[in-house]
Amino acid sequence: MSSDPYSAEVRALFAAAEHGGVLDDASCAAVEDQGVRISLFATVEEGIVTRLRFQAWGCPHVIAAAEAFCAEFEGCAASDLLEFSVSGLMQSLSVPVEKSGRILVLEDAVRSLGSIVCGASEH
Amino acid sequence: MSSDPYSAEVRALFAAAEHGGVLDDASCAAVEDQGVRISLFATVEEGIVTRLRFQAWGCPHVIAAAEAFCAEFEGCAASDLLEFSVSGLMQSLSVPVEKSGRILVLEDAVRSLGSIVCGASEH
Amino acid sequence: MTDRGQMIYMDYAASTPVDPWVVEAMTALMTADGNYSNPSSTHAAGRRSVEYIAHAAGQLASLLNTAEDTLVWTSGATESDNLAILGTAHYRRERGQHVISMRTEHKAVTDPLSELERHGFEVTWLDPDATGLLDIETLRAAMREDTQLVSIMHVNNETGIIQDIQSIGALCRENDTLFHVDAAQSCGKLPIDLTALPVDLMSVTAHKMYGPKGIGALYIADRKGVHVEPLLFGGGQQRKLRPGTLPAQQIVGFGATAAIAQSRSNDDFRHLTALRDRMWAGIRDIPGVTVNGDVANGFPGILNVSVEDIEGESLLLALEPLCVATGSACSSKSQEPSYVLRALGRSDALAQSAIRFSFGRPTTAANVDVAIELYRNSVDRLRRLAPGRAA
Amino acid sequence: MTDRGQMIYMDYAASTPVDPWVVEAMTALMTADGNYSNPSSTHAAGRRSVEYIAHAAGQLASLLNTAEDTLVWTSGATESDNLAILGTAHYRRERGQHVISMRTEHKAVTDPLSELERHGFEVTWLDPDATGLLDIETLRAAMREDTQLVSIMHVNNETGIIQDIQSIGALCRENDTLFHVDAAQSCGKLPIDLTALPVDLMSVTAHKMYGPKGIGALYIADRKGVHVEPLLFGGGQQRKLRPGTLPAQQIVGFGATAAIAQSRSNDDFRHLTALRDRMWAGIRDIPGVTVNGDVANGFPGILNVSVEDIEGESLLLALEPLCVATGSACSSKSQEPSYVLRALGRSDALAQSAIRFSFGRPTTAANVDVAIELYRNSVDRLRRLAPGRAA
Ligand SMILES: Cc1ncc(COP(=O)(O)O)c(C=O)c1O
Ligand SMILES: Cc1ncc(COP(=O)(O)O)c(C=O)c1O
Repeated sequence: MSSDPYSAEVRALFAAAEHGGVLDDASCAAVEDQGVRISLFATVEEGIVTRLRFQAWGCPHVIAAAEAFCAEFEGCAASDLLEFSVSGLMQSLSVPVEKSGRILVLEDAVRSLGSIVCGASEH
Repeated sequence: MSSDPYSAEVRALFAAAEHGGVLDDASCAAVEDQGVRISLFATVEEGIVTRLRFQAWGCPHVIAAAEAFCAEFEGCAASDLLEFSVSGLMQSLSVPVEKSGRILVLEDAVRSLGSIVCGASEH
Repeated sequence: MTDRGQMIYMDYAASTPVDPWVVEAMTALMTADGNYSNPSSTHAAGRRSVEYIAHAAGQLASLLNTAEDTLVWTSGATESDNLAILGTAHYRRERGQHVISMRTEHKAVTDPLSELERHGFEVTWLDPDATGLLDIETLRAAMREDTQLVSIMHVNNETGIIQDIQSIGALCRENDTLFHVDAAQSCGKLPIDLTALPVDLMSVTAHKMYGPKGIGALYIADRKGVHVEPLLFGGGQQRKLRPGTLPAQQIVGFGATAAIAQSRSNDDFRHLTALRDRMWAGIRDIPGVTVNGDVANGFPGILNVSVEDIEGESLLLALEPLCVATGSACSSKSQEPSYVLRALGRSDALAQSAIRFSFGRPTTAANVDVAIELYRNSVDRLRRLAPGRAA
Repeated sequence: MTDRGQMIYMDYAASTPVDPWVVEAMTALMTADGNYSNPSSTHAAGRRSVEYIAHAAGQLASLLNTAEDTLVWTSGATESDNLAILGTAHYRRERGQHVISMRTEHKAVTDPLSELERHGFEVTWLDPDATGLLDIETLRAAMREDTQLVSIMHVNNETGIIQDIQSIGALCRENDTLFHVDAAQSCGKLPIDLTALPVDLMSVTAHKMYGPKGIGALYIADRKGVHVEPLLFGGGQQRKLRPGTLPAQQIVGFGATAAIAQSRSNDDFRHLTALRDRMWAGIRDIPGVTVNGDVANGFPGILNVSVEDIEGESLLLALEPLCVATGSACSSKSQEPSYVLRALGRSDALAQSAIRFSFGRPTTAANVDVAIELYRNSVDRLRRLAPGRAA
């Protein structure tokens, strides 16, 4: 039984946050809710998300989740963003229940990003 | 401040109790009160108390006081016994107030012994 | 007399030395390179304290065969008894305001019960038989619809008598009455299986079992209707049942104490039995000597004997450098004869001559032999010093 | 991060390591050749324990310039606060059922006061000024005929603000109102002269001043009308005010702690002032940084800073391996912003970014320099990671 509120994975993602930052000339979705602010930036080529970046204001779980999302979804199909659900991350990062509301803000941001990039590619 | 309920003097008197015992062919006074029993034995020659012995059932202060009395009054005038007061012993042995009633039993015994030996010598 | 070098300590029922391993575990939690952090802190150092405390809870829980979260840390058995009794009584006030206990309980139980009486509760004080044992039929007869709590100790601190808490608890369950057990004297010494026992609340303390003073615990069964209201209010520690910064070094000390007890209690029991039997064999032939309790069935760490026509305080002094108790340590400052022994039917005179020898891990057969000799000589000497009854 | 070797502990307001001399004094009272006897026992070993305890009482009494018999040993400041507040309130119920305190008090004071409210008492909760200080005129205006007790802490555990207990006490005396002071954070650190101060009840605890956890004391002035009713009932120890076997090793530890504090507190104060000033000089130019409290007049062991537009929990994690607190240790498990900082008028956002750096004897200037760098870098990094407000 560990009393550490952060798993080793959360600690690593938070500490590195390699995808933190902005992308110029990219699609961007921003959501603010539950005291959390998340902006996501994506470049898409031929239906594939080539680069992802995030900015986030929130607790370590929010930042770690945003980082985990970016790391995982670079290289995936843009349409996958529309289906994104945080439930996998909630588990793999052992997010405590009382924080689930905040993590759902990431889901909103990703889906909103998905609509933007998919909508854009439809044109 | 010492929390020892017994002074060094009480301890020494209680441990030795050299005058504990009985005297045959002697005057004897016995008193029982306050849950304490004291018997005193005296031999008197020409108005002088030559030997004193005690028996006592009681707390260490009672036994120490009886011993101190015997040690002090061997060699004194028999008439001194009639004036005996425990107040000196109460002080020198640091008897706690709640025990003063018990020590007064010794005073009764000594005075009673005094009347006996003085009455006897008057004959 | 006052030279400690010569002292022979035979008052383990009052308190015990702390096992050196326990001292080591405690020291490690105090010094600058240790884990002195406040367990309420969220940072890494605080979390480490939490883990140490959880480990200790596991050790005590294992000794008592219960789950860790049934244990609340307190400052000792006195506080545990108060929390159990006052805390339950108020919580279950609606259930009834009748409580049953015994006249032979420790002050840490009788005093909070008297406090309840002052607040309108009714307490039935049961008398034991001549050995100190509670007859289960006496308890059954006292049980009422409105009896909300029964508080009976496991091992009596003066006589060592062991109550049948299994049967008492079973009777309480029949009546939907909570059952509190003061196990200050038995924890770590007799087998206690809280998963099997019908006990709802149990008080334990470390300093009677080779642990530090000032740390205890209250077991609160995880069972519907079992709950206590807190006596202290504050930072919310321990699910608000008992707030205050958790004294990590004390708790870790108690945990280590429990772990050692678990592995040693069988050996301890054999050791104590041999000592108690040796002591009793060495003095039982003294005219007028009687046991307070029951040598055959009592806890062997305690041998309480009275002797006719001997003044207790003088006997105690004559026994020096033996450190033993008259009555219980807690009431021994008063000159009154023990209320526990009076409840066993002893006369004032016999009760006030009582000496409690209590043995421990460090006690040797040689210590016992010295005690036997001192006791025999002291009784002999004081008898010779005493005037005949008809003097 | 979880490697303790790297930790930099800056949470001395939550708890402190125990001074090695204190550990030594405690160890001597625990082991088999020590004085482990129950101080309630009348034999030589018990009397020796009593003497050790009396010596320790003398040490703490000397630190506070009071008489030994004004001190009651407890399990810590939480219990002392409860005993002071619940114990007096009930004793003085006839005098009036109005109590005055502040919103910035520790939970160990606010929670027993809330308990009083549940039992029909009325509590006036005063607000401080923006630095945390109580304006004496605010208190005067709240005073009533039926105000029986005022409870105001000495040094605030979150901000380090020092209340003017001399003036507050004087006002209480005018009104025949008792004055309780929670001095958990100031005892052994600021001069406290109980012979001169108009204080009736004072709570202290050892573990904030390099002593063991789980031992505290309550000062009860030897003055007409000052009395507490006990919360625990039992063996009659401590004039029945707080029964239970006296935890000799804990008490002796507290005594030694007090003696060391008395000789060191001036040096400590200078040391802490230098560290606090160095820390503040190193971070004060960060845009949006503000002090919670008052650097000029606060206790220098504590520096509490908020910073605009930073999420507190992420800041705390980014600061590792620095061990610091957000809000108070006691409430830091909840995610709510500190009620103390809210009472100072801080917004939720500012309050939740607050970090309490607290320094101690072992803290070095080099530790502070690392803390400065970590704080600057962390704020910088989290700001770069955050989206603009209008994003
Ligand atoms: C049976 C019993 N209950 C309670 C206590 C009180 O325990 P503590 O000293 O831990 O408060 C004791 C010992 O003093 C005891 O023997
Ligand atoms: C001001 C104040 N009062 C009371 C307490 C509680 O003290 P203890 O942990 O000794 O119960 C603390 C610390 O936790 C404190 O800082």
